[in-house]
Amino acid sequence: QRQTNMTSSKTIVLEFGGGLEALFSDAKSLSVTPPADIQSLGKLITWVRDHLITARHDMFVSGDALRPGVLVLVNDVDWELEDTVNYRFAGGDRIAFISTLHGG
Amino acid sequence: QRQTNMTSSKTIVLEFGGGLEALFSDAKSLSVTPPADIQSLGKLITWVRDHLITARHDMFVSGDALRPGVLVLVNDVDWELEDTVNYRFAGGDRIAFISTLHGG
Amino acid sequence: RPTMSTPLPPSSVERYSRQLLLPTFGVRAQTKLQTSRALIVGCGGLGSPALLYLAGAGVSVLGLVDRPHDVVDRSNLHRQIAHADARVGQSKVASAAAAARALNPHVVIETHAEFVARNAVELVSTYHVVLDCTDNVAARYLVSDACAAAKVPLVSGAAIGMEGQLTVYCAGADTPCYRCVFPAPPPPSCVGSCDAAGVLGPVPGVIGTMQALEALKLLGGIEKTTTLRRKLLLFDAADSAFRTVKLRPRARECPACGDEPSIEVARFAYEAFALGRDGKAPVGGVTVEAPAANA
Amino acid sequence: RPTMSTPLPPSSVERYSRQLLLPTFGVRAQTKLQTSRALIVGCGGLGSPALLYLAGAGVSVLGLVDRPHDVVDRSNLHRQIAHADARVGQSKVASAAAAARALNPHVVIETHAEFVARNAVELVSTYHVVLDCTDNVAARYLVSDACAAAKVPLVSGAAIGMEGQLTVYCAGADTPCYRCVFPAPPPPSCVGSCDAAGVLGPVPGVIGTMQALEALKLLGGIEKTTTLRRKLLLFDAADSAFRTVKLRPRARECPACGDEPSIEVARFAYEAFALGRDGKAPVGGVTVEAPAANA
Ligand SMILES: [Zn+2]
Ligand SMILES: [Zn+2]
Repeated sequence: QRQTNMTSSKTIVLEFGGGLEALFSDAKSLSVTPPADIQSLGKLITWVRDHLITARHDMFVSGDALRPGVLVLVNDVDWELEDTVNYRFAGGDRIAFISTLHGG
Repeated sequence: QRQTNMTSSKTIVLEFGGGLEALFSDAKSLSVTPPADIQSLGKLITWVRDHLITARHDMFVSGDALRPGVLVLVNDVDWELEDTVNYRFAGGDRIAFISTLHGG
Repeated sequence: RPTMSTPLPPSSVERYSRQLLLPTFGVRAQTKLQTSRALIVGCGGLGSPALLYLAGAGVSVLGLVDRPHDVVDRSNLHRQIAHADARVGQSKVASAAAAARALNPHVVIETHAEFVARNAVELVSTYHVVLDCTDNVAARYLVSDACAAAKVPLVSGAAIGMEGQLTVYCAGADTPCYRCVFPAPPPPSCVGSCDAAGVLGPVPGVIGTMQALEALKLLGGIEKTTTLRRKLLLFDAADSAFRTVKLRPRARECPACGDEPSIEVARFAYEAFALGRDGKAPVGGVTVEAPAANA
Repeated sequence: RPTMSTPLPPSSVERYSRQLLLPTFGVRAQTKLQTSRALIVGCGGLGSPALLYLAGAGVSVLGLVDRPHDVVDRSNLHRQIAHADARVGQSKVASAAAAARALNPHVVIETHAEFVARNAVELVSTYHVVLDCTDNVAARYLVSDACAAAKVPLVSGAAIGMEGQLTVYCAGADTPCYRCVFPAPPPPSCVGSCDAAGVLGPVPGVIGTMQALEALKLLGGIEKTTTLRRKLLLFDAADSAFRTVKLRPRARECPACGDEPSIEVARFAYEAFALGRDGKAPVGGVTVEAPAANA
């Protein structure tokens, strides 16, 4: 199911939590196929900002970077263990964006 | 990862819960490779009874059948949806035996 | 904040404001809660958090029942957080009622003396949801059969040792009852109890709190949520791990909830059945009553 | 049943018998609990079930702290089940202490007037585990920094709306602190609170109860269990779904828990930091104090 061709576009699943789903019409998960030149998580973030979000961009990014307080998970693993913005995703990957909660 | 050859032996994961893990040295999960003639869940149950359990067989079976109060799950799905004892397992399958709890 | 057109009285607006503010819940669900009746069978480890959160949320009527004459024991208190050291020896249902009233005096508490085969169907029929917080096999079949007969959704929780289980039965045409999933009771030698095997307090705590959550979703009819119908939640407290598995649909031939049910709850011998005998043919024609239990 | 050689007094044997019977817990863990000190920061939606289950289980000393002069509000009661309608307007810490004592009079309750940058490290240093049950960004960095400095394990819970999160920080050389995972605070415009966004009671209920479970595992040192070190539990109450994800290890360069920590907790300006300013260089040299919070 994982595609190995590194230059074709890949279908991945985006997941949202901690309130970020509000930016995506309350979708907790979205299947998307970014264009073939979007291969890394860094580029994926700007692509999501530019193509999937219509309002409250500040909830997702600060400029080109993810805003502080959002945890990124690659198949349920913290992206710090996966080279963060440099991670090259594969078809079938689940990339989650979870905002940290502070209430109690 | 799923093996398609129907006559070779297959490696599957057995999972135990609700107290049944006590029959398996407190292992909540065991990777096993039953012999090639064990292909169905019905035969798997008698094989587990005869080869993996050393005491308290009554906690697992009543004769050749599973004892009442044990739920069988094939990859997290109730075996009633998978033809119960007739289900032919594939390599990589997770077969769970969960005893129902009554306490509160 | 809800508008002035809400039918909620001002005192409710203050008390329930954090639910009213919640888009998923809001005035619509709160208004439904204000006319909702919930029955908790068993006021022990599961029932304690369940009754506190349901009372706090503002159900209209909270029914409480446990074994007749059961009292608060000191060994209950590590997990049965609705009770109190000063109420050891008092009636368990009365102690639970006191706890619910102390949190929210606006909830009407109905206490029942017993939950037995004779009165079970009649009792559950007057409620919109039932929570099975019992602790024994006979009671679990009785509660489920009664809910199947009365077609009342049942939120069923269980906990022992370091494990918990939770599902919703009898909630819709394709949702099974307890008997659909477990047609025959386990051999008595295979049944554990918290009194014999022990339990860590937060284990029924998590499951009982989740039972309140499921009940609130059912009663509030809140959109954009799903309940654990046809799903069983498995909780492994030793590893703080949860897992949800898919359950079979309702069995059309089920003797309790099927298309032609054959069980007459008031005449079924639940304790005999739990011991492996035929519940439909009690010895000597005498029906053995199944006590509701506390855990 | 424990043997007579146990150091537990007879009253404990009765009260804690269901934990003593539990093979996973038993006399060994109970004995450790009897000398254990746990601190709960925030006596609100998370702190309520956490303090009840820790008191019930029999920790030796339970420390409680919240915002100075914070009182029980009627809008707290739907989720803050340790409080009571009759205690609306009373000190929240005093009300929480009363609830813990009512369940288990043998637990020593220590209440603290405030949890601020000035006293945080000293305060947490005397405890074996700390539970973060606060409700705001500044308090979360303060609690974590104090636990990092004092090397005390931190069970961190959070809940809002229909979602909860839970992990264990500062528990061993490879376990991160809050700042390792979230080096910079979110923009204030992105931060929700239960008071503004609402919350359903059982959501902090489940997370707070799980915090007690994690604390009991840490304090009891019980074998054959794992805690949520380097794991984050995500709870979606709308679908009653749980998920556990893997977190990064401790960052050696972390200013709070790294090999050469640079943050001096008592002089760090937590409220300014939470607003996006430099916490190490408070305006005018005046340290702004971060209040502990209740949720
Ligand atoms: Zn049925
Ligand atoms: Zn750190």
